[in-house]
Amino acid sequence: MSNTVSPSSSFWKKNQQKLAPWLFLAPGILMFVIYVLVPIVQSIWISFHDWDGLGEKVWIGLGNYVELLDDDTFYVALKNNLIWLVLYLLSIPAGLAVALFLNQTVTGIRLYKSLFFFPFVISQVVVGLMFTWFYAPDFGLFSKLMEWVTGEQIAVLADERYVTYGIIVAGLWPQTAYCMILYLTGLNTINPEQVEAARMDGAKGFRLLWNIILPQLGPATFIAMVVTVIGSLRSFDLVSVMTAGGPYGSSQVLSYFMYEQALSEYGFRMGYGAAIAVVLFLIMMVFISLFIVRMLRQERSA
Amino acid sequence: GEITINSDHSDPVPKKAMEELIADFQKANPDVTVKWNNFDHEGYKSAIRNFLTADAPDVVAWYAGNRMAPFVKAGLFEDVTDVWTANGLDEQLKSSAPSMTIDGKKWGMPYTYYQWGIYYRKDIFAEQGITPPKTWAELLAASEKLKAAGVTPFTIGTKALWPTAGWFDYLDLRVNGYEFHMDLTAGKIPYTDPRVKTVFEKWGELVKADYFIANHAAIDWQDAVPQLVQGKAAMYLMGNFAVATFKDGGLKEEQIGFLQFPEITPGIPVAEEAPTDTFHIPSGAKNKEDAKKFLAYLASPAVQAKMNATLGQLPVNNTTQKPKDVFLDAGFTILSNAHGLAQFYDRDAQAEMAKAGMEGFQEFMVKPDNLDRILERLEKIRARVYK
Amino acid sequence: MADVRLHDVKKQFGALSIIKGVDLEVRDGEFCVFVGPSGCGKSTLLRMIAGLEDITSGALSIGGRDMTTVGPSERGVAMVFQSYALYPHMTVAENIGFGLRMTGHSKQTIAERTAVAARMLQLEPMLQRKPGQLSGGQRQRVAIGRAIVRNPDVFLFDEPLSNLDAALRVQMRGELSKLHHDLKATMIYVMHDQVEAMTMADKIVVLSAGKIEQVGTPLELYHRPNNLFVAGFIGSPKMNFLKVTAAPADDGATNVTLPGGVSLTVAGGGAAGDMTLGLRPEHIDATGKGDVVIEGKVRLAEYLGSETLFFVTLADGSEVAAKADGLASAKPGDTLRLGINAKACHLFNKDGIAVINGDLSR
Amino acid sequence: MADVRLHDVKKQFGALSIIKGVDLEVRDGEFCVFVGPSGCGKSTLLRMIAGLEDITSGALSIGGRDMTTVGPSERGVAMVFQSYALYPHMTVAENIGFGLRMTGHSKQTIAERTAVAARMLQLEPMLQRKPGQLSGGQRQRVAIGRAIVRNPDVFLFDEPLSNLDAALRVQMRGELSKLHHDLKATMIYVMHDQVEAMTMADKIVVLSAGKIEQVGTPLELYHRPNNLFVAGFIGSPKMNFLKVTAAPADDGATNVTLPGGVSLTVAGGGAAGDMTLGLRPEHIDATGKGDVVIEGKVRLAEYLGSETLFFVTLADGSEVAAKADGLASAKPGDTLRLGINAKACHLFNKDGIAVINGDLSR
Amino acid sequence: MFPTPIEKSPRTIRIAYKIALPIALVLWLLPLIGVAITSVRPAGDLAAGNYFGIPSGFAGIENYTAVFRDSPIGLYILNSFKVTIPTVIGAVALSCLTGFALAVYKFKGNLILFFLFVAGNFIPFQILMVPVRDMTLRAGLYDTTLGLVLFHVAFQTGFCTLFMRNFIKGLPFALIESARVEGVSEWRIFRYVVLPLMRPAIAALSVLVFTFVWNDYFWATVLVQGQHAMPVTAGLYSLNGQWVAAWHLVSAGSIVAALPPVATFFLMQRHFIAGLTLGATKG
Ligand SMILES: Nc1ncnc2c1ncn2[C@@H]1O[C@H](COP(=O)(O)OP(=O)(O)OP(=O)(O)O)[C@@H](O)[C@H]1O
Ligand SMILES: Nc1ncnc2c1ncn2[C@@H]1O[C@H](COP(=O)(O)OP(=O)(O)OP(=O)(O)O)[C@@H](O)[C@H]1O
Ligand SMILES: [Mg+2]
Ligand SMILES: [Mg+2]
Repeated sequence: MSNTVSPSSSFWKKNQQKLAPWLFLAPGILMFVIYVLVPIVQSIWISFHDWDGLGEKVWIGLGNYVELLDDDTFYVALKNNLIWLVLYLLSIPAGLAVALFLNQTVTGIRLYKSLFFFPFVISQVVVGLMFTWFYAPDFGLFSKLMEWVTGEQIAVLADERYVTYGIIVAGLWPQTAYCMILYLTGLNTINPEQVEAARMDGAKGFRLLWNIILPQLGPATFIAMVVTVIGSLRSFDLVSVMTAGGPYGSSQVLSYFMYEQALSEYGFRMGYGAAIAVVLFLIMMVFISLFIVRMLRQERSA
Repeated sequence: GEITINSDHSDPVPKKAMEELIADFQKANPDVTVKWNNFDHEGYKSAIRNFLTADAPDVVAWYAGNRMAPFVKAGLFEDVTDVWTANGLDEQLKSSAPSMTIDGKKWGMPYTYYQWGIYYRKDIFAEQGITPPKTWAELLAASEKLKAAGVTPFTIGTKALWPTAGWFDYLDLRVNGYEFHMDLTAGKIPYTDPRVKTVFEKWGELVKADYFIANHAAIDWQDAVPQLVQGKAAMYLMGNFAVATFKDGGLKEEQIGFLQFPEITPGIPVAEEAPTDTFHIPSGAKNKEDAKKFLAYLASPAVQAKMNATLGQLPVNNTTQKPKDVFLDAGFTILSNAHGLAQFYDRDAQAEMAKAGMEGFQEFMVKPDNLDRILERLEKIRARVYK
Repeated sequence: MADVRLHDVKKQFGALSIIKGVDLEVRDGEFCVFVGPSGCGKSTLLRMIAGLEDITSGALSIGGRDMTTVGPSERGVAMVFQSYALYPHMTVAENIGFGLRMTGHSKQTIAERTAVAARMLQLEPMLQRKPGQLSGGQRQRVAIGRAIVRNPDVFLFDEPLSNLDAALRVQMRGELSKLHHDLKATMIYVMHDQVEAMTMADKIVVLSAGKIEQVGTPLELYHRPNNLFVAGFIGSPKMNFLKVTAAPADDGATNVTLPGGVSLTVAGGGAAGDMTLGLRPEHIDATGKGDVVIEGKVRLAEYLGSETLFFVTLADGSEVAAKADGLASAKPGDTLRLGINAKACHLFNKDGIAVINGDLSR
Repeated sequence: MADVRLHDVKKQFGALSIIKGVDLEVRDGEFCVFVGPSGCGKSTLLRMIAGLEDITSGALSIGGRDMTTVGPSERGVAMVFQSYALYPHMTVAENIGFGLRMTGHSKQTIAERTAVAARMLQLEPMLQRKPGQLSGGQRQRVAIGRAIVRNPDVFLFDEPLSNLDAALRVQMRGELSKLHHDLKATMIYVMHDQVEAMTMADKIVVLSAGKIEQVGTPLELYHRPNNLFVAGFIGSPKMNFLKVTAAPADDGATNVTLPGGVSLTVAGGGAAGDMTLGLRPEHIDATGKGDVVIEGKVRLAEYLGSETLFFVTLADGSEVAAKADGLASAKPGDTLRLGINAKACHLFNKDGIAVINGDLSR
Repeated sequence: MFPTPIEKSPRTIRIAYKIALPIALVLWLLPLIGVAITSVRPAGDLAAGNYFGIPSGFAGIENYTAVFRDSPIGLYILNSFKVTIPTVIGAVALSCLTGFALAVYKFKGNLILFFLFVAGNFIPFQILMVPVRDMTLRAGLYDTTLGLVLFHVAFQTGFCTLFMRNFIKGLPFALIESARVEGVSEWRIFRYVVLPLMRPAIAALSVLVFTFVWNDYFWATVLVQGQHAMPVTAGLYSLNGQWVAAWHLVSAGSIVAALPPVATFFLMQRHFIAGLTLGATKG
């Protein structure tokens, strides 16, 4: 780094402050460019080709996109992604509820908080396996419960009506834990005097929550929103582990669809996969842009 | 020299067979050392694309039929016709020769296959007074009887999709015959063809009568076995490898029966499913000479006999001794008399089509009423894939 | 009538005793200030009056009604917090009206009372702004407005000026005094800074370590501190303390021997032996006029324009501060003759209790 | 020689002009204080001298050498930051020696110089502690020690006292003065609080909105402010300002008519028409002694013990503050006779420029 | 519930709360507890249909030894460590540098670069899949832990930079200026002033990246195929195929795979949560 440059070099001395940031940034930027920026561009490029990963790429322009628009699975995946997006947001109020429940000071509460946070630390593969077991017909805990309650079994993961919801519930589990932690720390930053002032003003219970606490959890809510939206669009692991998109493609989502088209046993349509990825990327860019705009505002005002 | 073999013999039994094979080969060829990379079964299917293009080993395991076509067409497999002719294999491996031939050349070496058919609970059949059905009508009658007795006729687990293809293949082979089936999987016949629809109508007779276990889409084929073991179901259309699992589950050999898939359209020559496993030499191999030695060794009757004894499958080499196992013996007979051998839907059809097709079969088994929509979708994909 | 009475009020946090028995009466309309060093329990005591902390033992009554266990919103008190605790997501008008809204007042009442408070506090132009867009002084006014609209009998303030800069503090001090004058409500105010307390209070309560040290008017505390703690705490620069020996003199007076041997007679008796003499800087005359004169060397002179502070080292090494007029011209190193006014001397015994309180105003 | 000269120094942040042309000379060994309201550019100017901000235009020389574009480490200046900027992970000794270590001094040199600085600042017992284990005052001493070891020609301080509590500030003020006396180095000090500035500075620079308003000794600024801004900024309580009319009188003196019609003769001429009369609170005698007497009603009295401040409303509604002795007994509502000393009056014209500076010390 | 501290509530509510806590916890962790119990069930229980009753015996030792003996899960775990630890070191090291540069220097494009890193962090990684896989193949790093490490380092650098930059921004800038006035070179300011102060951030970030990378499944499936480099998440899934119907083994395997991140979380809890909130809420 810069200490390899002789300290007596006066050029270095004069321009140290101007050059230093770039030297510090160089390795990071290099890696980032190689592994993130260039691949994004390449992906977009590949999406205009027909390519099986073995032979030559064949330029087909918007062919992949046109095909995508005519692909039923694409619409199923899109619809499921939408369901994911909407339902995944439930983890925000759920996380808030858990956080409010745990936001007390009794002995051992720290341990409780940690244990509640557990699902987030566990790999989604493990979560997926757990819930597969949970839902398994005949012997899964959930099936047994359902049988006990309704007298009828529901094979959640085999039923196109329920399968996506079943996976989402599995996803909500760790995500709720995540939102919970965000809210717990958000609650920590609330000025206790404000709560006291509200109590002196006669606000209690839900009205206190609604009028005073919630508005001040804005930043936590925003972050929870960002990570949840992004998490829902990335939903790959659970789908892959729990159903692989089945039954008959009814739990397909864009991220898995893309993987299946590009890399699975039955796929190797790299161009088509890339096109799906680009669509997913564009959807996500909407949210990323929102996030950045907000950050920009914060930076400006800081 | 040294040869590197990549294969997917990760399950315990195939792994053992492979280990024996390699040990024996090295004993027979002391000048050749073998380096073996064993891959996870599922991962191998995409891994092979990578190492074939990037860093090719000398021998790779793969499958016959359409499955090897993309690699052959991409020039990734070596022509091994010379090994065949030099060792007189055209005759000895006759039954598999067509599935190893593309453009008149041989591209690999088959070493094992196995039969498919309906395994059933002999004791339950006896209890209900059912004789093994020979025709579709008999099968329906037997099913009805079982159902009435509270036994689901067929068990199946379709989560991994491919078990559905067994049903489709057999129904199509029996309804429309081998040639039609091969044309269909080769993309020459539209899925909207009325003959295809007939196949599904037959299938529907079973599906709509609830002759398959419930929730099959949630389970793998192994998870479906307990139904048979526990006597909740009586029949299972499967490959011969399932017998080991039945026995593991607690069934005794005398409880298990095997029957050939019944006749549907009378007079159609009887063809069978017999997926063949193979070894190939990548065109990028470094030591092709010793690799060919390995293939030749693999083709010899004694080697195939020993290997298949371990695997519990059928040798391809027809000069090999008949196996002693009852089920293999039955399979040997069936396959020997078969009018033609299909490799299996997901090996005969192109990958993308296979995937879509099997999804369609699964959907049909859950929602038979969607048939028209399913077929239209498959046709759309066929039109695109085989353009 | 909204007097506040505390009877043997105690507070414990777990095993920790924070308020150790406080008896206090704040009369209706009085402006009472709690002062004391950091951590002495001022805020805790205030919060107990507000109802934000439970009272461990003892009794609290407001306006004659026992309030020991009544909830904070029902005590008829309003509190202005140190941080103002404005709701950042509400406009000024909403902030002010929030309490009324929560207690079910009609929209019209809220609007009317908000308007009145806003007029009184000159907040009218900024009713639609959010707290983030206000200056420190404006924020404080909003916090006060929030208290006013509830027509409380008692106002509680927890150091709401400590965040402001000096100029604004002076201004807000004035406004608060005026407000007190206008509303004639009882006000209890927690303060860190004793100078500020002197300027505002009718009554000052000096607390230390959870106990009341002295209660009185500002000038009472200034001129007649009960003990060393109060004497040292009130007044800036601090009262000078000198080690002296005392002996009874005629007429019930006391003879005091200063460091350096100079001796002085102070009115009042009861002092003998080693004592501490307390003398405020302004009662040491830098021009040498006084009942006795001691000499010392100027270590440091601070010329503040309006006045000059001399820090003078005496013969025995102890140091005293003397306040002189802004035109005094002595420089560090100069020898200064300091005149001591015997009438202004305080004498404290070994336990720090005032035995004699000299007082010029008597 | 380490004088600091600024010649027409300007600073722009983007389009924003923050320092609008400053000419200043700080002589070798001088203790110079920058004061001014918040945001006026004090810190920016100091940081430009340190080299932490580029100089947009103009020239800076230190000890006669042009330093306008030289890097911060080569200017021979040391800076003590408001937050002290101690490295929290290093011990006191390491903190002090860090700069030397990084610039390649031998271990021995570092140890020696650290020891000297530690002795000078009485930091020896705590050399092995981390900053987190030090009190505020000790931290400041470490920060100063870090500056001292580098033997700088110029010390720069950016409000290093503003974080301390009042008592500690008084103490640190003393220590800094002593340090200046011992080191005889040039020191430039940024301050918020003008009272503090008065106590420490050889020279005060009053800044406002990026411009110098006046440069002078503390008492010069106090007694002879150039303009209304300086007059109002220096001194606490603020100078009283009254609207008056002036007319030339005999002997080059000026006749001033106060609100209420009382008239006063002030030495010095050049004033006519509507003017502002400036009068410090301590120059208004609450006992009615003076060249002329005006009457007013006490609005507010602050009894501070050592002194009493009266805020008195005059007949025309304007208000003046008067400082009286701690024993003054007037109450709000009383009528007070205020004696005005003609010699202490300042007159400012319409542009706020001082035309006549009354000065008692003359 | 929140706004009223429980200590100030009536006794009954306090007691009810203390009872509700463990019940809620059990319900919340039901799938996990189920799996944990299953992992110590004798195989016979499953065959006998005793899936969620009291286990007929404790077979934890058999099951867990079976997992390690009959499957390469030990190797998988080793691989996971081989991927995770270098990634943590690499990503944290790189982001210390980038974070420092972005936090301390004012230069054209600073914010843009920063946002680029941030955006990179939120990108759907699917869009990187095909080219990255291709590139890794061509570089001969396919199917190696190094290939995974390099990618993870690059990808995590986005998030880590966001985190580090915000952390350094929170340090008093005067520390850096003070060092500059003292004549310390920029590198040494980083090395001797800033880096030692970043210890808490480094700890927090390490824990965070550790769990992220340990739990990664997608890239493990994309960049690794063979057993010799497969990390445990992907390995577990392929074992799932092998262990069909052997739920006691799947469960034991799941628990084994979940253990390292859980242990890390418990050991470094404070850092972890600090990390999450700093990384997230400051963003
Ligand atoms: N909830 C609590 N639990 C335990 N101790 C507490 C609690 N609240 C306050 N204390 C302790 O009680 C003592 C008095 O605190 P209090 O806030 O009343 O002091 P204060 O006089 O207001 O100080 P300051 O001038 O610094 O505001 C302190 O020592 C504080 O640490
Ligand atoms: N980097 C910057 N970019 C833009 N404006 C700045 C920058 N730094 C300071 N300013 C502006 O320059 C003006 C002077 O700032 P400076 O910090 O010098 O004030 P100050 O006199 O030290 O005030 P204070 O007493 O509050 O410390 C302020 O209005 C400030 O907002
Ligand atoms: Mg307090
Ligand atoms: Mg400043």
